[in-house]
Amino acid sequence: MRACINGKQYDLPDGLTVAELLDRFETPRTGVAVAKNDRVVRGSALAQEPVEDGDRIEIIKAVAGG
Amino acid sequence: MRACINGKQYDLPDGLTVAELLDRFETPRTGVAVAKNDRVVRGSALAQEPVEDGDRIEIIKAVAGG
Amino acid sequence: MRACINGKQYDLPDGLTVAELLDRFETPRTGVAVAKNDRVVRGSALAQEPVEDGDRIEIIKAVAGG
Amino acid sequence: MRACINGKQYDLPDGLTVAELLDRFETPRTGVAVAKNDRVVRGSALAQEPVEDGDRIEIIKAVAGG
Amino acid sequence: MDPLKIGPYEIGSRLIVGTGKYSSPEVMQACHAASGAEMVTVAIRRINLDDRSGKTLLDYIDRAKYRILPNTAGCYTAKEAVLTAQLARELLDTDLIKLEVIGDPQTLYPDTRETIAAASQLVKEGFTVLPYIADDPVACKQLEEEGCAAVMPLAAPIGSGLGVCNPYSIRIIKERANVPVIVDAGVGTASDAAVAMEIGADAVLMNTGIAAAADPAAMARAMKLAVEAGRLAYLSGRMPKRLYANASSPMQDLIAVHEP
Amino acid sequence: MDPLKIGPYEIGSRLIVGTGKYSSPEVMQACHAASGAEMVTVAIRRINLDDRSGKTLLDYIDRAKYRILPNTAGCYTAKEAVLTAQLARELLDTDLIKLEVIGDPQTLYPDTRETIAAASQLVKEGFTVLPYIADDPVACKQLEEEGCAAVMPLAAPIGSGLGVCNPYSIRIIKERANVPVIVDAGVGTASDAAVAMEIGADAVLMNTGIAAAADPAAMARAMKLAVEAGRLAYLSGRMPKRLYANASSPMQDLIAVHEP
Amino acid sequence: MDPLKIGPYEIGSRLIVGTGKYSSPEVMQACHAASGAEMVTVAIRRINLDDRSGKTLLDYIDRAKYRILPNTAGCYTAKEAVLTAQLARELLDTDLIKLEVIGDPQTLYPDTRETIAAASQLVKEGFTVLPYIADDPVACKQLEEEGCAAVMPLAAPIGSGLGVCNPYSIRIIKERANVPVIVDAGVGTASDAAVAMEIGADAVLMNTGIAAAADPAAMARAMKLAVEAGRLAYLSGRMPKRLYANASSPMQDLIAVHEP
Amino acid sequence: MDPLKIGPYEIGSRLIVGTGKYSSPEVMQACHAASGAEMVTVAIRRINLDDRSGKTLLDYIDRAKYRILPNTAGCYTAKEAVLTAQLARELLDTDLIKLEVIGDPQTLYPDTRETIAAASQLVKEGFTVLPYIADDPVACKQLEEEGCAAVMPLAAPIGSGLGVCNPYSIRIIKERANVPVIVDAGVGTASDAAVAMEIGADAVLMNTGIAAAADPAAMARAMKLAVEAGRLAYLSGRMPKRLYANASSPMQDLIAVHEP
Repeated sequence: MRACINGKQYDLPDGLTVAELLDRFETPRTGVAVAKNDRVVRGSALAQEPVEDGDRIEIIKAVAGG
Repeated sequence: MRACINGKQYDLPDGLTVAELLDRFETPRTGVAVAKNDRVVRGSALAQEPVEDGDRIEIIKAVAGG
Repeated sequence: MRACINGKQYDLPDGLTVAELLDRFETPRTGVAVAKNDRVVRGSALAQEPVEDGDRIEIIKAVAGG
Repeated sequence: MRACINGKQYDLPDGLTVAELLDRFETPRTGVAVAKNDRVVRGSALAQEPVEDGDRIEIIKAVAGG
Repeated sequence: MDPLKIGPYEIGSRLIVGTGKYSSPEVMQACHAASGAEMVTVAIRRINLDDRSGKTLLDYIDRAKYRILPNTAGCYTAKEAVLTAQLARELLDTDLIKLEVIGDPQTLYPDTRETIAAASQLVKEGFTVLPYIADDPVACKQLEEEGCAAVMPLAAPIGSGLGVCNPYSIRIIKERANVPVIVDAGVGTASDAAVAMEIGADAVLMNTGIAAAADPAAMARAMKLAVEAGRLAYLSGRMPKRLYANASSPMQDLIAVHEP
Repeated sequence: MDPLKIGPYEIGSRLIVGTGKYSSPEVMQACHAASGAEMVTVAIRRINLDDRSGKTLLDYIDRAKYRILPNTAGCYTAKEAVLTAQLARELLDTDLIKLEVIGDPQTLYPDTRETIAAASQLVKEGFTVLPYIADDPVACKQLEEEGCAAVMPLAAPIGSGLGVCNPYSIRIIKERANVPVIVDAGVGTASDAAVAMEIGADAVLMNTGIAAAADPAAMARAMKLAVEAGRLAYLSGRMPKRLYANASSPMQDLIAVHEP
Repeated sequence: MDPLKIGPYEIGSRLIVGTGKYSSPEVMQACHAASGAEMVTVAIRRINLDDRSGKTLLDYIDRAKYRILPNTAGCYTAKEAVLTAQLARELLDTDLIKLEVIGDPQTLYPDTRETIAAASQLVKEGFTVLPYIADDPVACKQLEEEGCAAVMPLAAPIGSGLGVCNPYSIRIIKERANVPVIVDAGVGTASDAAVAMEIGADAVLMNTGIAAAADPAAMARAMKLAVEAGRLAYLSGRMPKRLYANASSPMQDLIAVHEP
Repeated sequence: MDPLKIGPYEIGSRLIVGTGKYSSPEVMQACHAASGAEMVTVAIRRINLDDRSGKTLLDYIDRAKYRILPNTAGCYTAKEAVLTAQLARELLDTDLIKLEVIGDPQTLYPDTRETIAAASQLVKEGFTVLPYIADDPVACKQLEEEGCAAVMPLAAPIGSGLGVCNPYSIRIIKERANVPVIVDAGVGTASDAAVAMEIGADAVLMNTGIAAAADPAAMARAMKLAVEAGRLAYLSGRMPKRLYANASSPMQDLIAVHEP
């Protein structure tokens, strides 16, 4: 299945959770937040939230700004 | 029947046209424009346009302004 | 003899020194300075400096200012 | 004899008048004014005014300025 | 002065004046004449049903000389402004409208959202829309994109006479605009108008600055001259500024005097 | 415009212009014509003894149209300025003199002491003295007391184009002066001239503001209009300033729409 | 300095600073310390999926000392801003949000309509909303009515360093506001911050003014002192202005000298 | 703050304050303490021969904490000023003198000629002369050449509170001076002091700005902070100004939302 992560298309195995997705990208759990299809995924729900074909996932962090 | 003319309620005879309404108030035909229920009544239509119970009529002119 | 002290004429006994003049007006020695005829009289010289007829004496202090 | 004309030393024949000096330099009579040793020489006096050894002559005109 | 094109219209004067606050219609007429304006604003209000008085404002405006720009002054919502504009068009037979949708009576600043909504609607209905707006480059650009024929940022609050309070914002608006920028409101004296034009404004619209002067007709002429002066200066390309002096007379060939 | 009296002289235009820094005499003439000025300044310099060239500056100034105001630009001492003035009088047959005694070449600010000393001497010799001076109310008053026919405080350094850097000092000078106050130096664009006149200046003298513009003749006309605009605005009595708005259209008798 | 209440929060310093544009995190930390700020802004951006680098911005901010104010910088629509705010809340566990919805990349002026729409939504969702907005009294009042905890009008374009371009509009906004007015954007040097506070601003938010100084940490301290100075001056009730002088030393009892 | 050297003296604070116009000596003391000043001015006047009252001004000034700067305020001639300075030296045992020779009582502007003449004389007599002078670069340079230890151009008329009316002239004076430039007179609020220091002034001298505030002690502290802020900002090298915006948050890596 294909999903759009931070604006880029990725081919991914089926049945993936958001938590597993973060692991795939070696992304730390802390210091990031995730939205799926324009809705925030709470940290507590990352392990349950499935990634499905066509999903749009945003993984963000805090950066320097004014 | 009752109609609201420039924000005031008036008791009026039935079957009145807007043109007749203007005459009642001795209002000149030129130099004024009329709206009925938030829609402009063209000058050419004044004689046909009926005034009905509950109508809101606005009769306006140009005044000094910036 | 007459002398002008701070802009006012005074009749004074002859043979007066500036020091004696200050005493006459019960003016403290400290916190004031004196000029005679547009020249400063040093504190050390007050007791010797004569006041003579027609002298112009200025006795000044520090006051609030910007 | 030597005279200083507009800041430069010149060797000149004796008995020269200012008028003759102007001619020497082919300077028009009109549109100029002359000072000798910090004093203006009136136009009417140019033909009489002698140029003598050590004189400082200024010959000026109007130029563009603000 | 080079004429100004506003939508399909062309006016020879870059000064647009109001009809409000004059001590008499005759004084207004004298000011209009002295201002050299070719476009004058009027407001739209209910007639007084009990009043049979004769002459009206329009009797004092020679429409052969002056193009009338009706306004929607006093409207707080897009809906009020749109109906006012429609009535003005019916009354005056013009598609020109000075769109004014205010947000409160103390500042008379525009309500940006309602102004843009009304502009969008009026453009669709074929009006030539001149919106009064804050000195906000984004709002001005959005009004341009809605199809307005010009944008009219304020120099200062209406009737304040404070002049161009923020020359930077007006300059940014002008540099980015593809429609005429008409500085509207806040001009108090002639130099204010000149400053607005030198920044690049295409025209200036004013009312109180003239009407509230001690001698309105003289001030009207002053404003005419100031707008022309500012426009010309803008087109002339002013000298660069410098901190230190630069002599206008030559510094050489000076006479010398003998040191005493 | 109401004429200006300077000592025994009266001029119809309140704009006085220079003759310096023009790309050609023809450009200068075009600017003089466009400015409407009736008085123009010239400098006094040594002739070049080796140069036989024909035309001189005066050939480009119609003295029937323009009154010539010679200056003492470049002088650093009263003595130099006095002799320069005397030569100017002999050359141009005028007792008018723009007295300029500078203190240094970077700022071209006047030397107040030398200026007052020279003014005192020149007045005694019957000159009509117009001194260039700092925007210093005391120095201006002293020059008036020495008998100067006008005082000419600077708006900004000569040739800087910064405009009226200190409107307060110019206003104080004007309020206390019994002779004309002519703002001299620093005017860079039309609104600067209008501002100076609105403060109450009786005239403006400029050179670089016109000569260094991209289109000098157009700027000359802009300056003419700006001086007239500023003068008229000053005489007209401007509206009072206020922080909050004041509607120019009536706030009553507005139409109502039905709330959806 | 008297503390500032923003919604449920209270901060001891009236200077809020950014985290952007520093040459290094260490310089940023030094500036934060020198500024005395208790609230710092951060932006929200996508992580780089290919980058495994270690330390992140948050590692350089001691959250015991500094309350974090996430922003929605870069968003062009209410929808983007709302989701960014929701992600920020999830990430940083704060309901504080600096709402920034811009209209174009050149001026970075806010889009008033989108800003108000986003504010309305975020307030409903329980955020403490601090919107960046134009110096528009009506827009500020509307944001207050939507329930924003403060309004943050710009002093000048973001990163311009022009200072308070329009003190009148900021003053009007403050006089009418019932929530804190925080001047955001455009402060370039210390006096700009003092001016903003003297007009009555409750706080100042800045980033480039500090980060782009030659010595950022020294400027951070200058800004701290200037904000305190301006606040104190505002509370102290400044002397009235007057055109003429008023001696600070007595004018009587002066000595006399003999006229020579 | 970096100390300031004035002739042989060094002071730790760049704010010099007056002793005039306070409601009571106690208020004055509180303001002196809050200002952090190390130098205070006093005037010299005749004693009242009929008055035996006890305490004098000096009883309220701890000379271990504050260096006294006597002034010649009120003098109209060099001769008066020189004798006043000589008396001050005798009275206070200091060679410091704030030289003030005024030209008229309405503007309290200095008389440049008399000021320079007095400065020349006092320097010869070994005084450390700090002259109050107009914002005139030539006069300031002449006073420096006469041997003054500093120059003190006015920001605005004494007691006017108008702030720095002409930042250009002060900047020119500073750029050309080889002695400290102390802005004297006219500072009305904290930002005025910060502006003066940012232009490059080495110190600020004020009296009415503090004494005439509603809360003088609070304003004294505001002035202290503002002078420090302005000095630091001057030393820090402010960011360059620009007309357009410059984002402080990154413009890439923004999240995307699905267009509805």
